[in-house]
Amino acid sequence: MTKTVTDVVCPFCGTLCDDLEVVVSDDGKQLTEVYNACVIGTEKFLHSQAKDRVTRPRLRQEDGSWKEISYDDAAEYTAQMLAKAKKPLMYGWSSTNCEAQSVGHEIAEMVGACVDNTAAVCHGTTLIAVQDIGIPSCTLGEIKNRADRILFWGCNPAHAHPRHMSRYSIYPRGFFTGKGQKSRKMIVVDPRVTDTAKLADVHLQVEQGRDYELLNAIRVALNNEWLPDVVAGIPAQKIREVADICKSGRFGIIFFGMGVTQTLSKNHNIDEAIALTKHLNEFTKFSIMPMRGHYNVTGSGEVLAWQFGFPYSVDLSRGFARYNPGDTSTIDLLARGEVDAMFTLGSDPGAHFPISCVKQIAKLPSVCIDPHQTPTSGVSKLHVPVAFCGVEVGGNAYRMDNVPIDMRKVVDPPAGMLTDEEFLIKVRDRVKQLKGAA
Amino acid sequence: MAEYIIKNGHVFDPLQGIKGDKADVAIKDGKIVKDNQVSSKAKTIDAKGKTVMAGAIEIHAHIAGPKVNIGRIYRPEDKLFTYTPKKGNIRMAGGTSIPTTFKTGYEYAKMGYTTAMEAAMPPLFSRHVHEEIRDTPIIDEGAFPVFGNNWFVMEYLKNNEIENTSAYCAWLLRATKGYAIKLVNPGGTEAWAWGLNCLSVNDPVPYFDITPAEIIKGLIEANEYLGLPHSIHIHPNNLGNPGNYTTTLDTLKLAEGYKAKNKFGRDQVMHLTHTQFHSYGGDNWANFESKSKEIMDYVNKTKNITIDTGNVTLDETTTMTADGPFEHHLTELNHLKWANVDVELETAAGVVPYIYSPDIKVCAIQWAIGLELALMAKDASRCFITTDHPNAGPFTRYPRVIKWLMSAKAREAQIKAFKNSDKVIAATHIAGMDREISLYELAQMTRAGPAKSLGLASMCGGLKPGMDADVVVYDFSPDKPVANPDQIEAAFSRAAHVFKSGVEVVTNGEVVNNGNKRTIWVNAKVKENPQVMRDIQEKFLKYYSVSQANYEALGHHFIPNPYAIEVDASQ
Amino acid sequence: METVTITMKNQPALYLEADNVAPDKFAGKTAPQIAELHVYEGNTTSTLGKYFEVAGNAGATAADTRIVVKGDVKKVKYLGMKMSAGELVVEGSTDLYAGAWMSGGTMLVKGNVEAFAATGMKGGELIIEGNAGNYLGSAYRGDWRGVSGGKILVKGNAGSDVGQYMLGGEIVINGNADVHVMTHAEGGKVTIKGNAKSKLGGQLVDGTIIVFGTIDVMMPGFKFVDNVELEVDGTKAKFAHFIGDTGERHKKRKGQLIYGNLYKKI
Amino acid sequence: MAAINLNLISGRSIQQGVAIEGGKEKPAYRTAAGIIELDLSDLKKLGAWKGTNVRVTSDYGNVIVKAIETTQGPHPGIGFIPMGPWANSIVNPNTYSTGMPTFKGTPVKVEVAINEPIMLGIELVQRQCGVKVG
Repeated sequence: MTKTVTDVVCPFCGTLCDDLEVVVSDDGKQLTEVYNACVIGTEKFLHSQAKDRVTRPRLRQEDGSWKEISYDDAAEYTAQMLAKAKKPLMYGWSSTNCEAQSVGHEIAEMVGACVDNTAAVCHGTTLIAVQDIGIPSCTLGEIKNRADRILFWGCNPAHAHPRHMSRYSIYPRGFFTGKGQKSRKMIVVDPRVTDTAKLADVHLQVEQGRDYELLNAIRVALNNEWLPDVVAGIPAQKIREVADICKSGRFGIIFFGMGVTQTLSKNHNIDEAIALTKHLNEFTKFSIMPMRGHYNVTGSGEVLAWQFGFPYSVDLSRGFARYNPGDTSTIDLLARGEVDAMFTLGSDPGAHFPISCVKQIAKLPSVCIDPHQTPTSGVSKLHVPVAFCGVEVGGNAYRMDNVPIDMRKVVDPPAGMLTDEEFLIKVRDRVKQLKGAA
Repeated sequence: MAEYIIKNGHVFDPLQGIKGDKADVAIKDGKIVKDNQVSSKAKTIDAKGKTVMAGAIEIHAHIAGPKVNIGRIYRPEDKLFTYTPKKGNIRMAGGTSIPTTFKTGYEYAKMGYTTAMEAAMPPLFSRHVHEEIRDTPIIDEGAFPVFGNNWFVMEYLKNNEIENTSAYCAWLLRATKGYAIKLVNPGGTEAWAWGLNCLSVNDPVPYFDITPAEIIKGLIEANEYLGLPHSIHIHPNNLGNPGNYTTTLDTLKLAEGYKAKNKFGRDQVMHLTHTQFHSYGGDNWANFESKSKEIMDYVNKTKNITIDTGNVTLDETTTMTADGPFEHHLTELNHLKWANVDVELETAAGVVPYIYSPDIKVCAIQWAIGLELALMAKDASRCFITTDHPNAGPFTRYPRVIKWLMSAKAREAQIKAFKNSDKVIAATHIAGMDREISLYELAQMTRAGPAKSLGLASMCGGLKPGMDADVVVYDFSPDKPVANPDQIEAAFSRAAHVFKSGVEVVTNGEVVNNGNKRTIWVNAKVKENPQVMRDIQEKFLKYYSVSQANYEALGHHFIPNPYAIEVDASQ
Repeated sequence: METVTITMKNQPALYLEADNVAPDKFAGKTAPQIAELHVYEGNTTSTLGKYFEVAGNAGATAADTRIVVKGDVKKVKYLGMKMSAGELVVEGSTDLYAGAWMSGGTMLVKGNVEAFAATGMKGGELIIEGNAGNYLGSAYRGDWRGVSGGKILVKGNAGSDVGQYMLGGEIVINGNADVHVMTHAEGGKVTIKGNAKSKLGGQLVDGTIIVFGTIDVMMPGFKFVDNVELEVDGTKAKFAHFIGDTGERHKKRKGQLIYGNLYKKI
Repeated sequence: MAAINLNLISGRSIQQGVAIEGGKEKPAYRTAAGIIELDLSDLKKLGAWKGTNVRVTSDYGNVIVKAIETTQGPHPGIGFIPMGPWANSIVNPNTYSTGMPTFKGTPVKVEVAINEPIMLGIELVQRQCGVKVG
């Protein structure tokens, strides 16, 4: 016999779909089928059932082999490492729930750590731009119900957020958008003819690295000023057309992704895109939203912000919080040799950082907390496997539009496995003793 | 739990009519008890020559939730060089106009505040609001979900369906663990979804075929149908614009003829918030002037209304409101960074930094209006002090506002310091006002009054035996003349002792305990209403971006220590 | 003027935060007292004397105090932070935040500085004989009130983001500058005697950029007005004059829109 | 041997997404992300068959990946390696003091390396970091 769990929240990307149905065995120990999820989400749920899963902490030995240890020993090792370090880095936090993040922050505060999430290599530059110029945005339901102008700039939801277009942005029929896709004009800006671009009414194949200039040019067009014949590979006439399409809508939105946050100009690309959005509000209603990657990177930013005042790259080393990407940001901390211990949870820097930074991690005392085997666990001294958040334990997560959704547990983790939060509580309590706090 | 007896202080408790008499206050098991009910082990606090009051109550502040947090996220400069380090169990705390949650709890406590209401909770984000409330130590908190631009409310009220509106309100209060019915720019924020606004109570709301006046009256009726502890809590249309006092009077007049129906001892049917922002004359920024008198004349004679002030504190701050169109208007004026969040089917919010400079005439006039409102109030128990934190200034400036209210000399010094002193005097009434708020009136404005307005008067805001032991001792002697008004500010900035539910949380102005905070919410029962349940289901299926099953704020993570106030409107 | 010389003797394992190394902090103190000032290595607080040899007493005031920093201080941050008067000489290269938030006095770095030098500067003079890192003379994150006064001279090259949100003051770079110059600025002047890359003057509201060398790619929001003769730092030459950013909002003066200016030597 | 110069970008692909959830220790991850997507015209310039192993070299390192024809083109002059250890062996780590490496827009040289093996994801990182594996 089986039972079906409904309204399940998908712990893959920032779209945080919450309409999944998951079939589990009657005893709640096995997960057999997943409905409504994209292929990636489905794989995430199913992979939790892998037979070859690592289920106990492992410590790297002198000869390079792993030795299985208990969670208590793993907590002891982690607490000792953090308490001894002068400037430990606690990185990740994007593939876990807000409950675990909160406990992690208590530890970070006690040991004087730098705390950073995956925005560091994702939408960190967006946050810098937001700090410089603000962000007029909305929830995804507003897009579904009202938006008739949709721009995807430097993002490829067909690949990275597979259900975004069907749930929120292009296809759904909302309150004021009864004709679904026909109610909307879709513009894609990307140097490649992506699978998203192929669906667009207009594709601007921008010269790679010149988004800032192109965004600026659209604003110049809004002001009816002179433009060079071609900007970023796009003819001026085309730029003016796009400006007119945007102006003529009733409710527009710019979605943007790594194509602009990781490209030359970085925060400035976003800054100018936000300036363009603000500018368009002189003509009609316009919003802008980052396509956040990890399902709870947004939540990490929220919790960090209400607890410490900054959304990522927070340096607590001096007993108070400081923030300045370029100084307190993970990539720079590693590249500059600023930290002396590396703690990773809910992310895989080993796979997603430039190799020079990964080499730095490999040199440091390091702990990696991750349900998977990853390049990070592969270069860390201690690997602590934990329950899959959003599958084997619930907890709060924030969608890309900052809407919090409480995730559901659908199946038990393998016997004896801890969750992120449970493991962190062990570490916290031990650090408290080591630091002599009451 | 420890017992205390606070001896020989000058007690100010409007609830019991105590006006500074020397009396002892005893605390046992988290409650106030008669002074013969504590044992000999009770710890004695010597309050001789000091002022003793109940814990103060914040009736309107933006301290938790998505717009507060976007403020934190997008203003790193608000934290620069302002942090207090971690100390033992007391967490590190930072931020000026938008402090971190820890700092929020600590700063309120240090000033003697023990209860606070988050003024605008977007229902879809209630889980976020509650996570922040959980992380705000010491103070009891509730949150007001916003209803004034809600699609359900507008559709029901278009047909004058009060019972359905009430059933929906009760459902939403339960789903969001909310405390009261809040309206922000009714209808205007929905219009903002199309870049428009409703500037008068009679402007039609685009598409919904309803006016702000109809929304306001309908929600008053629903509120009294349910018999909620608080009345509707309204931020009216046309905030911040010259000449808006007429819109404010039009809004207030909508309450005429309604009578409060509840079991909580509340008398008003409408609470008008941050009245300062709604008391403007003139028709442009050049002839901008105070209309505090016109507003207060009406408020003074109308018993079924309470107000709070929204005092401008002359600081750099961060404005934030569910009045989306207003924040857009503001960023067009000052060109500072603008955040906006439109929330599907429900509301919106905007955030813009603002500097209230004493060198700018309009800011100085705003400062005067806020103080005039309080100084003109005939009944101090219906006019409460707020800064609409952080909109008119950070709540941490309450001691300074108190100084200005209690000392004509302090006001005079500030008026003199304005760059455009003469023009400010000409556009306001402040210069001629010699009233000085007494400590008893202060206790009405910050304790007994807000407690009664919120329907919490049996629980807090007073020192009657049986009430929660929220007690403050200020190092301020009512006997001695105040040589320097700054003494007032100093005394109310850092209380000598603060007890929250019987736990000493502040000693000599320093936080010593993280307390045991509660989340207060209202559980209103109504008759089963299948139509409303069907409507809710349909809206979630068609228009919301989350499923109904994932909407409610539930469980230990969000509300670890709930305090539900039960209301039964099912009969 | 009294001179205090501090010489690095024990290198930090990580980086050292030395925000107390400024004439304002040294003023009125003897060498032993100065050695007791706090410095920070990660979460560990210790004293200046643990890392530096301190010689000489400070003057009574900041203005009477001259600090000379010797030895390898490449891993020392915040030298000269918030200094308001006096002199600070760094004999070699130093790390982040050199002269950040300084409001007066003179700071001379004989080597290079890393990023965020002169962040939020209000006055005084910062001279860098080597190269400057990124964000030279820019605003702190989120602050729209950037450098409002003072003078910065870089004899070598500068990194990206020179003068973001600049309101006043002057920056001269004898070498080249990387991308983004005076983004969002509303005043002040940046002179680049070498070459510039691209993205100059993006979102410029007001202020002046002068480039002697080449510009790889111009922003579309800059339009050519005319050729003008200018004298810059004693050099008289012909410059092409552009105004911008035409995509950005601009203030009006006497009914006329006021643009930022970009001059490129012909 | 022919070599071509390209502008490298990295980013997500749905195959890479599925593979990271399926296990980064598995060969499927290599199949999904140990590749470089090239425009047909660039493949021709390189003189390589589809599916040939190539060495991609930048100022920051080099890596062996499989050259395949892009399905999201044309994009002549641009090479695309899905985000992961292969791309990260060669991307530009310069953050311009923003905290963000320049993951997109690294100049690279691509040359045929028909006999060189493509490493598994975890192995590739461990090798470069000199991690001793038991």
